[in-house]
Amino acid sequence: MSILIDILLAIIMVYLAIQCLLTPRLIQSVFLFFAFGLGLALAWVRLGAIDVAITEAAIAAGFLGVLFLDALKSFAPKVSVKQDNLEDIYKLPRRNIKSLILPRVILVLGLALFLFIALEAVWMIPDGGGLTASAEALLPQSGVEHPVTAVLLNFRAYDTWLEIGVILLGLLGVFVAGGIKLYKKPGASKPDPMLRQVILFVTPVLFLFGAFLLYIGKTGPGGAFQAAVLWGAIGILLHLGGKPIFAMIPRWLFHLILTMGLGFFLVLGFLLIADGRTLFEYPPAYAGLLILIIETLGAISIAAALTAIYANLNQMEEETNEVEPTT
Amino acid sequence: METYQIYSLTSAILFIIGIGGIFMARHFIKKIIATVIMGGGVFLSFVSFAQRDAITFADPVPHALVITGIVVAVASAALALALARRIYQLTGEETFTNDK
Amino acid sequence: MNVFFIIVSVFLLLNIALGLFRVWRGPTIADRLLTTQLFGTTGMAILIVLAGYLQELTLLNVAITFNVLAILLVIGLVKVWKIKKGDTP
Amino acid sequence: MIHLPSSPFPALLVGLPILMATLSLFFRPGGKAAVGLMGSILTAGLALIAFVEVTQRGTVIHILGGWEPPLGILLRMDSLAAVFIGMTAIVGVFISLYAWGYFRAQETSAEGLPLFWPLWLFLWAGLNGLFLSNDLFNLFVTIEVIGISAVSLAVLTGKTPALFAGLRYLLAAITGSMAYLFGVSLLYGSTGTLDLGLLGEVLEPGPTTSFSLLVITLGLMIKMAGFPFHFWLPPAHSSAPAPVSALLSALVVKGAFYILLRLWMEVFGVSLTYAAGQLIGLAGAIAVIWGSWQALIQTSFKLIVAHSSVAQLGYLLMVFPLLILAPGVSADSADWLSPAWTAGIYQVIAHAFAKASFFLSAGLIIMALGHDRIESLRDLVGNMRITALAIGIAGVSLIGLPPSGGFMAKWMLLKGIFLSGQWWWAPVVLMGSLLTAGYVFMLLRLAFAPAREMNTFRPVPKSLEIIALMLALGSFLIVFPADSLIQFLESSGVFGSGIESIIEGGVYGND
Amino acid sequence: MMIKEIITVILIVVGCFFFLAGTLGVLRFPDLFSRLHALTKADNLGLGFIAAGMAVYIASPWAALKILSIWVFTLLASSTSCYLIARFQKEQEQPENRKEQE
Repeated sequence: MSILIDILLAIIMVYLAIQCLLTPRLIQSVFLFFAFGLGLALAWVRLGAIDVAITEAAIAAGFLGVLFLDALKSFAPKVSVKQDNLEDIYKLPRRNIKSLILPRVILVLGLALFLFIALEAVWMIPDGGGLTASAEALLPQSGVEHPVTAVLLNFRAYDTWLEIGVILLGLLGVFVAGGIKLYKKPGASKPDPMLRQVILFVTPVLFLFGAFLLYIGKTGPGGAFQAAVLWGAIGILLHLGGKPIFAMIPRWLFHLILTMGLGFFLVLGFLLIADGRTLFEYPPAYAGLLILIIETLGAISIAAALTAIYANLNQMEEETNEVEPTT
Repeated sequence: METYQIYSLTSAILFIIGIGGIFMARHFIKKIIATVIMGGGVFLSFVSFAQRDAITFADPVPHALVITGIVVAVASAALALALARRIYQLTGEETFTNDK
Repeated sequence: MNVFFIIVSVFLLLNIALGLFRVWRGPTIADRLLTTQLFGTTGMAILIVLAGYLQELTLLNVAITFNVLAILLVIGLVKVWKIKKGDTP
Repeated sequence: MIHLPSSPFPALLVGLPILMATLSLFFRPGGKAAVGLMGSILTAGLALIAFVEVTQRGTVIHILGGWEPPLGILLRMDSLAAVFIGMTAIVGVFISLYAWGYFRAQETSAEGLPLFWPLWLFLWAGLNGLFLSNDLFNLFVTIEVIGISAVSLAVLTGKTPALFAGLRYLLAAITGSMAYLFGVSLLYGSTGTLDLGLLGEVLEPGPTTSFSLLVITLGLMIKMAGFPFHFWLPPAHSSAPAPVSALLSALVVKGAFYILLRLWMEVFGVSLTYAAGQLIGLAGAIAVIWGSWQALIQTSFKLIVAHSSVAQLGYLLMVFPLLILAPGVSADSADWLSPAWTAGIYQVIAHAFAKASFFLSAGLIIMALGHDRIESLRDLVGNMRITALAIGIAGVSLIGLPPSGGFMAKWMLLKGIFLSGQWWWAPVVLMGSLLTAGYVFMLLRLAFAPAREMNTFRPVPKSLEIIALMLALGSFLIVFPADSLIQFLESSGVFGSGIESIIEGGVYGND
Repeated sequence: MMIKEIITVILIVVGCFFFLAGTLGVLRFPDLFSRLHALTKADNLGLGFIAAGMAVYIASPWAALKILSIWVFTLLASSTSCYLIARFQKEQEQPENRKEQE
C-alpha cells in the first residue's frame, strides 16, 4: 500500500529530471531543479536516510540552487532586452536542427540499450548484506551515538577530511576561474529596507537552527555539513544585504577561518601519529569531545568556504578586468 | 516489489537521463544540472541498497558516503558554474558550439 | 491511522503530479514558476504527514532546512530580477 | 586479521602536502611560491624515504583511525604504489623547480597564478592518496581532489581557450567519476564491502558485476582520455601553462590508469571476459594510431605533444587485453602475465619523464618566441642548444629506440603480446613507433634547419633548460635499474602470480 | 478511535480539500493572477490545516513548535515569491513588452 507513494514519487522525479533538461528556458530548468531536489529529499526520507535528506535540502537544493539562480543573472543578455518579450530572454539560440538528428538518434538508442543493461544489473543485484552489523557493533566505541555521524567522523574520518579539503579546493578553483573578487567591496548598491528586515529576522533563526543541527548530530540526524550550509546562508544573506563580511575582516583572519577545520583535523591526526597511533585514531575517552570540536571547526570552515564561493561568483561580473596574455 | 527496488530502478533511470543530458543539452548550465541529476541517481542507488540492508537502523555507511559524495559533487558543480560564467562574461558564448 | 496517512501522502503527491501539468502547459514563465512553488508547499505538507506516519520527528528538521533555505532562494530571486529590471529601461 | 607491518608514511604522504598547501594560503604571492616549493621538496623527500622503507620492509599499511576494513579505510603502500609515488616525487620536484623559475620569469598579472602552489600541492596529495588508497569510495574522493585541482590548474592563465578546455575537461571528469561511483555503488550493494582486497575475495560474476565493470571501466577511460573519450585532452593540455601541462600529462592521467589496473587485476579477476579485454585493447590501438596521426598533422608544438599523449596513453590501454587469455588458449610460457603489466608500468614512467620534458621545453620555446608554431622552430639548435637536446632525447624515448625507457616499455609489451599469443597487437605497436618517429623527426629536422628569416629568440633562464634536459635524461636512466625494479614490482605478491592465485590466496597474506 | 485521532483526521481532510482546490484553481482559472491567488490562499491554508492536524496527532510541544515554524516560514517564502511572480508578470505586461500573451 505504502508502495504507491514510492511509485508516484519515482514517476514525478523522472518526469522532473527529463523536463528539467528538455525545457528550452533556463530559468525554468533551474526552478524544476529545485523541485527535483525536493523530490529527491522526499525519496531520501522514504528510504530512511534523514541525514541525507537534510544534506540534500541544505546543500544540493539550497546552496546549489542559490548558485544557479545567481548564474541566471549572469546569463541574462546584456543587450536588446527591451525589444523582446522577457519570456524569450532565456531562450537558447536556435541552430540547425537537422544536422543533429542522426547523432542524437544513435545516442538515444545507445542510452536505451545502456538503460536496459543498467536496469537488469540493478534488478539482479545480489544481497551483499551491507555493514550495518559491524557499524552497530563498533558504535559504542566511536564516541557518538548516531551511526551516520560515527561513520562520517570516526570510522571513515579520512574521507570526510579529504572532503573538507575538496570544498576548499572548489573555492580555490572558483578564484582561479573567476578572478579573486572577494576582497573588493561591491559597488554602491542601496540596501533594500525590506531585505534588511528579512535578514534581521532570518539570521538568528539560521544561526540557532544550524547550531541545533550540529549539536544533535551526536545523537540523531544532523551534523557538521548541514549546519555549515545554514551558517553559510547567513554569510550569503549578509552579502546580499550589502554587508560582505569577508571584505570587512582582515585577510589572515579569513584564511584562518577557511582552513581551520582542515588544519585542526590534520594537526590532530599528526599529533596522534606522533603518539604512536594512526591518523584520526582518537583516544576512546576523548573521541566524543574531539569529534564535537572537529565538527564545529569544520562547520565554520565550510560555511566560510560556501559563503566565499557564493560571494565570489556573485561579484564576478562587477568589473571586467581583462586578463593579460601569459603563455 | 520492495520499496528499495523502486528507488534502485529509478536510480538507474536518473543516471541514464543525466548522461543523456550531459551529451545532449547544449547550454552550460543545463550540462551542469545534468551532472547533478546523474549524481542524484548514483546517490539514490547507494541509499536504496542501504535501506535493503537495514537491521535496527539502515546501513549507515552508504548514508555517510552519500553525504560526502553530495558535498563533493556540489564543489565540482560550483567550479563548473564559475568557469561557465567566466566564459560567458568574456566571450558571450553559452554553448560549446563555437569554441576553438 | 497509518492507512489514512498513506492515503493523504498519495493524494498530495497526485496533487503535485496534477500541478506539473501546468509546468508542461505554461503558457507564461510565471505559470511554470508558480507550480514549483506549489510543489514546495505540498512537499512540506508531505514531509509533515510522513513525520507522523513514520513516527520520526527528525523529518521536521528536513522541512525546516528546506524552508529557511527557501527564503534565501526567494531573496536571491529578488536580486536576479532586480538586475534584470536595471537592464530594461 | 591483517599481518602486515604498519607505518606512518602513507598517512604523512597525504597529510604533508595538504598541510603545506594550507599554510601557503596565508602568504602573499612570493611567499606562496616559497612555501609551495618547500612543500614540494619536503613531500618528495618523504616519498623517497617511504620508497626505501617499502624496499626494506615490503608492503606497509596504515589503518586509518584504527578501524580495520570493511568498516574502516586502509592505506596500503605496496611496491606498485611505491613506484608510482616515487615517480610522482621525482617528476613532481623537477616540475616544481621549473615552475618556480617559470612563473618568476613571466611578467603577468593573472590573479590566480600564485594559486598554482596550493593547487599543485593538493593535486600531489590527491595523487599520493590515490596510489595508497585501498578503498573504492576513497578512490572516488581522491580522483575528485585530483580532478578539481587539475581543472583549476589548467585554467590558471584565465584565457578563453583555456576556460573552454577547462570546462570541457571538468564536465568529462565529473561524468567519469560519477560513472565510476555508480559502479562502486553496485559493487557495495552486492558485496557489502568497499575494500579492494576483501572485494576481490567475495565478488562473484553476474550481471551486476559485469555492469559495474562496464561503468567503472568507461568512467575511468573518460578520466584517462582513452580512445573514444580523448576529446577533452588535447585542448586542456595544450592551453595550460607549461608546468601545468607537464603535470597533467605526466601524472594526472596516470592516476586513472592506476585504478583501472588495480581493479582489473585485483577485483574483477573472476568476471573479466576475453571480449572485454579485446575491446579495451582495440580502443587503445585506435588511440595509438589516431593520436600519432593527429600529432603528425598539427602545426603547434604543444598540440603535437598533447596529441602524442593520447597515443601514448593508448599503449597503456593495450596492456589490458594481455591480462586475459583467449578461452582455450594456454600461454607458451608460465609467466606471460608479468611482462604485460610491467610494460604498462614502464610505459607510465618513461612517458611521464619524456612528456614532462617535452612540455617544459615547449614552455621555454614559448618563453623565447612568444608562440609555439612549429615553423619558427628553425635553428632551435643554434639558439637554445640544451632545449633542443632535451627534445631530441625525450623524443627518442617516446619513439622507443634503444636504450631508452620507452624502448624497455615497448619491448616488454611486445614480449607480453607474443607470450600471450595475441600477435595481432604487434603491428600496432610498431606502427605507433613509426608514426611517433615521424613527428619527432619532423621537429628535430626543423630544429636543425637553418633559419630562414631572423628568428628572434629571447634568452631564457639556463637553469630551466637544464631541468627539461634532466627529465629527458631521466627517461633513459630508468633503464639501468630495470631488472631490480621489475623484481621489486613483482615482489609485492599482488599481481606477479597470476589472477587465479590472487583469488585463492587473498591479498593481505592472511590465513 | 481516540478523540485526538478524529480531530487529526478532520483537520487533515480539510487541509487536503484546500490543496485540491488550489491545484484545481491552478489548472482551471483563466489568467495568471487568479491562479496565483488560488494557489497562495489555498495552499497556505491547506498546509496550515495539515500542520495543525499533525501537531495534534504528535502531541508534543516541541514538535508543535517546529511544525508551527515550518508553517510560518512557508508562509513567508511563498507569499514573497508570489508577490515576486506577480511583479514579474506585471513587468512583462508593460506596453513595450507585450507580445506573447496566452
